[in-house]
Amino acid sequence: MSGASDGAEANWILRHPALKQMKELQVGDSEQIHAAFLVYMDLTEVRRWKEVSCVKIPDLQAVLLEAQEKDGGPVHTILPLPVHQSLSHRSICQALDRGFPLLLCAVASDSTLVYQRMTDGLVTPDPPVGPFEDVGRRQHRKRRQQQQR
Amino acid sequence: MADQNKPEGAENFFNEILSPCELFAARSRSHKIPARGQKDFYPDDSEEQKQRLQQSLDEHWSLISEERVERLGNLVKAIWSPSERIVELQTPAGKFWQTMGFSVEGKQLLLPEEALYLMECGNLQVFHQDLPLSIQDGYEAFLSSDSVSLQQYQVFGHLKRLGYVVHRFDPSSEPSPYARQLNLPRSRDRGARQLKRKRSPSPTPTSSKTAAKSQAEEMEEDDKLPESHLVASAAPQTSSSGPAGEVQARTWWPADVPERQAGQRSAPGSQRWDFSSICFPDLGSAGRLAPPDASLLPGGVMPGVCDVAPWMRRINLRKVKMSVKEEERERRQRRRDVNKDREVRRCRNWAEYHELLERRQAKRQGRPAHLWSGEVQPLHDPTQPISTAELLEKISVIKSTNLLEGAARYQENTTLKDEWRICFNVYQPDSVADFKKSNPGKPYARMCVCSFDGPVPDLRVIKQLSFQSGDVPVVFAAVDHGDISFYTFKDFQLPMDVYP
Amino acid sequence: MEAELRPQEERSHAPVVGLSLCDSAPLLWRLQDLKAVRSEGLVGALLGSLPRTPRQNVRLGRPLLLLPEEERLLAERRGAAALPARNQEVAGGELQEHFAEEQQRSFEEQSVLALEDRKSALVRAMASSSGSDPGSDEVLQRRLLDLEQNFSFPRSALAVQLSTARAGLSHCPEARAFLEADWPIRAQHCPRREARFQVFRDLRGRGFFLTSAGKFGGDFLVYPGDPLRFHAHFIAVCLALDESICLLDVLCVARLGSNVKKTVLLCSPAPDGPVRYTSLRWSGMV
Amino acid sequence: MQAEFRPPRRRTRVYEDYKAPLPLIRNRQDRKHYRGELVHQQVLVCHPDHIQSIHNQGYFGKGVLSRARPEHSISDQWEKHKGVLLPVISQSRYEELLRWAEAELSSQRLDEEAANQTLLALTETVEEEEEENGAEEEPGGGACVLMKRLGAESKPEDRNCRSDPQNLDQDVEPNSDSDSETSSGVRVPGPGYVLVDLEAQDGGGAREVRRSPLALTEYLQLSLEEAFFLVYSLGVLSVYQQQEPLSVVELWRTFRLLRPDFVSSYAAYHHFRSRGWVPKGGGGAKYGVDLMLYRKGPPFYHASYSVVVERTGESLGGAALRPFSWRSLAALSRITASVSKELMLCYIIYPTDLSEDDLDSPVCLSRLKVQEAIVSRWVSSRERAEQDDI
Repeated sequence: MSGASDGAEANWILRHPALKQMKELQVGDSEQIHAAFLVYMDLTEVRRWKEVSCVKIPDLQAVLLEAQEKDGGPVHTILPLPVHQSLSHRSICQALDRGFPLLLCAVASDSTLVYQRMTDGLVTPDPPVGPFEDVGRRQHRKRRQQQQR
Repeated sequence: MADQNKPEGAENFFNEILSPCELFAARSRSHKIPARGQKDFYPDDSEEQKQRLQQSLDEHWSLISEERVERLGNLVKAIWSPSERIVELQTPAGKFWQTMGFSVEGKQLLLPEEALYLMECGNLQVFHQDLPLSIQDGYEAFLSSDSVSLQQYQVFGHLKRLGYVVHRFDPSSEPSPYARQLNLPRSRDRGARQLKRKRSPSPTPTSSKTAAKSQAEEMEEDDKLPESHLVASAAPQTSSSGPAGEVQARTWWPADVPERQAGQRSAPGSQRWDFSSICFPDLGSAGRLAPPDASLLPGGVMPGVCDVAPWMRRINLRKVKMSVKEEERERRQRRRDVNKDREVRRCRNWAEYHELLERRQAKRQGRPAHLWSGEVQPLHDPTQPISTAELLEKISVIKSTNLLEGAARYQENTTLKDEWRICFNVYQPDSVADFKKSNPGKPYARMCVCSFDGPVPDLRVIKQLSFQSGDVPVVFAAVDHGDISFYTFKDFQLPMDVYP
Repeated sequence: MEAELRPQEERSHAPVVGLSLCDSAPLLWRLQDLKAVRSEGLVGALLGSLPRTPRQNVRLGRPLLLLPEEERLLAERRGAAALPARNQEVAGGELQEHFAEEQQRSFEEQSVLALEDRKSALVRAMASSSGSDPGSDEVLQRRLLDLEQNFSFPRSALAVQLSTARAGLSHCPEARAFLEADWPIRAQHCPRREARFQVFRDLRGRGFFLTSAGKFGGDFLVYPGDPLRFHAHFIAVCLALDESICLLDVLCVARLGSNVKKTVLLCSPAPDGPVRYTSLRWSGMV
Repeated sequence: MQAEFRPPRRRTRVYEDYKAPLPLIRNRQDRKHYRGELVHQQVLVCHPDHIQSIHNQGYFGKGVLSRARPEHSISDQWEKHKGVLLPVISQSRYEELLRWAEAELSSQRLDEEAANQTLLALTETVEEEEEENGAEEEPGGGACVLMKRLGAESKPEDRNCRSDPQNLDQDVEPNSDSDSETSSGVRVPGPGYVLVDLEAQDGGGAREVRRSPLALTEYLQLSLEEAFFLVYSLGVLSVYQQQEPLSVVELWRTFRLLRPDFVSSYAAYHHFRSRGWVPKGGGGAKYGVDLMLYRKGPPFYHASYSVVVERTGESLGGAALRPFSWRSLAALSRITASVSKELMLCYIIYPTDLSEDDLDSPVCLSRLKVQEAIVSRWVSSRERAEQDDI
């Protein structure tokens, strides 16, 4: 195998312009930047979102992304965070204060991404589709499950 | 602000008392609960929604406002004794007696939570100073944090309403873990103990005083068991050894034994045998063993010198026969003189020698040096073919433990906070028909009642409570205001799963 | 959708709500108090067996347990008073005598009612069985007389009330005076409690109904109207703005929210401003 | 009280063969050793063969450009061109790649002319022979075939949840030495060949073979626990930091610095692996837990357990990694049950006499103990209605 010659310099992640831009923002530690980059790649390469770019905001030590799901669509802010980090409601609010809908993206250690939509204020959930199941039927279903056990 | 309230307040206070006419009418009221209708998703301020809300509210209030009205003949009369925190029946008990209550000296008694539940069910009328107690009186008088708390009663009531038999848990009435380990039958004098247990004013030992007491009881029992066991096993020997068997049976135990045992009792932690500290005599090295100290032996026994030589003769001392291959290898190893190796001779110390060996090993096998030359090397050498099962065995370096391991030690060394107490034994509803209070059998589960705002049990709590509970699951009932959620934390060992 | 917050000056017009402490939990017993509290949009939790069908858990009855936030809001808005615990020792035999008299009077009245009941039953029975028999009226009169002379109402048939609330104050005359005192707000020092209260008050002020949401991993379930008629829309999670939260916990409750079709709300009271709300919803991006 | 073992649920449809439980060498001649890079505190495996071996034997890691299996491709559309399968990309996409390459070159502070020249060289249509050479040289050729087959076999849920059509193949151009440097000594983005769909003026769909200006090959990212397991327990992986391979202890120390709770999380991971199960950390994030446990591997079985790792001292005290409240436990238990998994607490117990020095080497693992416990809801009643299910 090619071994040592196959070094880090050949790694396209390190040579990717987007990563360089992120580093130039000088916010976040290298882990957060890597997380942001993975999210960037997911949005551009896998999900084919448009106008993906990285931004920073004062007071928040993290690289944020900005993107549109479709050409000319509404702009989203994306906050990528390594999953074992903790966060505060204040940092979410700071990202939200940019005025765009926010996606929090948890980045697991193996690069798994979990997106979570966040909106300022109270957003009423969509009403359930179809009529509600009434209590009687639900009980019936439960009983049936119990019998099967 | 209060002035306007006065007349109104006075009136309102009386209006929850039913008139004789209302009482009479209540005899024929329905026992059905109206079904709840479909809920809406959005409020839209429509007349229709308002109407439906009003209807639901009316229904709700009519249900909530209903007072309990019972025929005097169907009510069991009882008296509350605040000093003993107990309720004594005055008229014959009803069907509930099969699963609740206990008798002492001919008196039929109910625990406060049982009495309160029966009051709520309309089975019992409790009097204090010749006046009937309202349900509110019952809650306020019977429930308190140092006996049965409101949350414990919520759990009790919840389970009772579902038909479970619920009894207070008392550690002293459970077989000790030692007895459980020996698989001994449950104590013979159960009935008597039952009474003792039930009479204690606050069997849910939330006060430290009772906790200490029950622990002492447990200890006492632990001490007794091994002792009675030893006597039992010694008995046949002595009786066969001569006509003076009875006398000899006593002399098996030197006079200082009771003292020794008393000392043992005072020292916590020595109540159980510590097998790891028992020394065995060395029988192998010497051909002859000196006679034991006569003072340690029972009277009438003549110790002699023990000659182990005949036994030694029976031990197989023949040389192990090796295969040709094995012999060859042995010879080769002896022949090869490491000291003649030039590289080895260049080594100035052991560290360098080891390094050299590492280097050679790595070179031979093409293994990367950075992994194989350090102080810590991989658990497995990938150049060595190995089956999956063997590999898993090899890398299983972290020991698995179980909840009972060492739990006895924690039990002795640390006492749990009051919030971690098993409160109730619970028996399944379908067992009610042949349920016997005197011999309830193994509970279906045991309840530990927790406040939702309080802590979640940590490993120590889980270990201690499961040790205490034995093979009966401990259920944590977390009370979140009106809601009760039940959780179990069960011991588990993930099975080994091997694929080729 | 719901009555607005009452202005402070109106507070004195609303009747005081009587709280009874049981094992330090605030319980409401009197129907009027339950209704008054509900009219304020406070739901509480019913704990007791329902008199009508006590052996089930689907619908429960009095007492009503208040959340600490409900208790505090109530005290702020309209005044609540603690009812004293029942006096353990009652002096004299007056009350006992009174009780015995009342029961005797009830017995007499009920026997009259019972007799009336039997009589009308008899009349009904006669009327239906022998429609136009000319002699029947006479027979009826005789039977009625017979019934009246021989009727005895057994003591065991007496219907008695097992009062839910401490009734009539007859056992505790001083309770009424106590009701007039202000119920002191119990100490709520812990910052978490404070955040919960600020959020509770704000959401209630917006017309929402709230109940405890422990089993959904949050602080409050938030309903757009009375929970009797509406499903909860939100699971409110209260936390201080700078409180550090584990990202996994956020993911967990958010995932649960999407499973039960409710929006998870992160709620943080700002030190000198409105409560900050953030809605968490499923992204649909898997 | 022992929790009952619930048999794992097999997936109804399985689209691949089971290769091996772990990336072990089957015979003495096969002296393969895998390589990972520590980049931004993450471990990446870059070589396509390594990626396939490590992922397909034990399901380690996740493709950085894929949802699970490393199968991302530069294009959804592939076409056979002179006997070689090549990805088809649009001209605009090609230009985007070109812009990146330009940015890359300019950041190397070349003078403009040199940069332009390099760029020009890149954009030229590839000569036929060169193209063929390229295809022959392609070291990942074997992998290419393999990848194609795997792509077709991948799970149906993956197919459903993504909007774009199923990948047919994978861009398998690795950066070999000779290609990554031009004669001028300037490092240019990796080669690879693409079929550019030219947006010709006349509307004709002409296609041209070009060098790919920036080869975005799929990398496999390993979690720290996975990487350490491959290094320490199996001895099959080396992790390089800036071209220097790390020893076992160096790696251990590095990971402990990166993640303060690494000892506990690794101990749990190692324990489950040593029992023959497949733990996946990334999947856990979806349910708010540390690990999901699979029998055999995600393609064959649904996850059986959601695992929360907790650390405790032998005297059973100490600060919790994740302080539970009844509230958070209720949410976890509810969500776990609703996806038909069981909630497992995995306590890592540290002996009292374990010092900070001891923790500085993975040898300390043998002194830890592990306690598993299953948390479940006890259902008090059949009739107990969930009053607010929806």
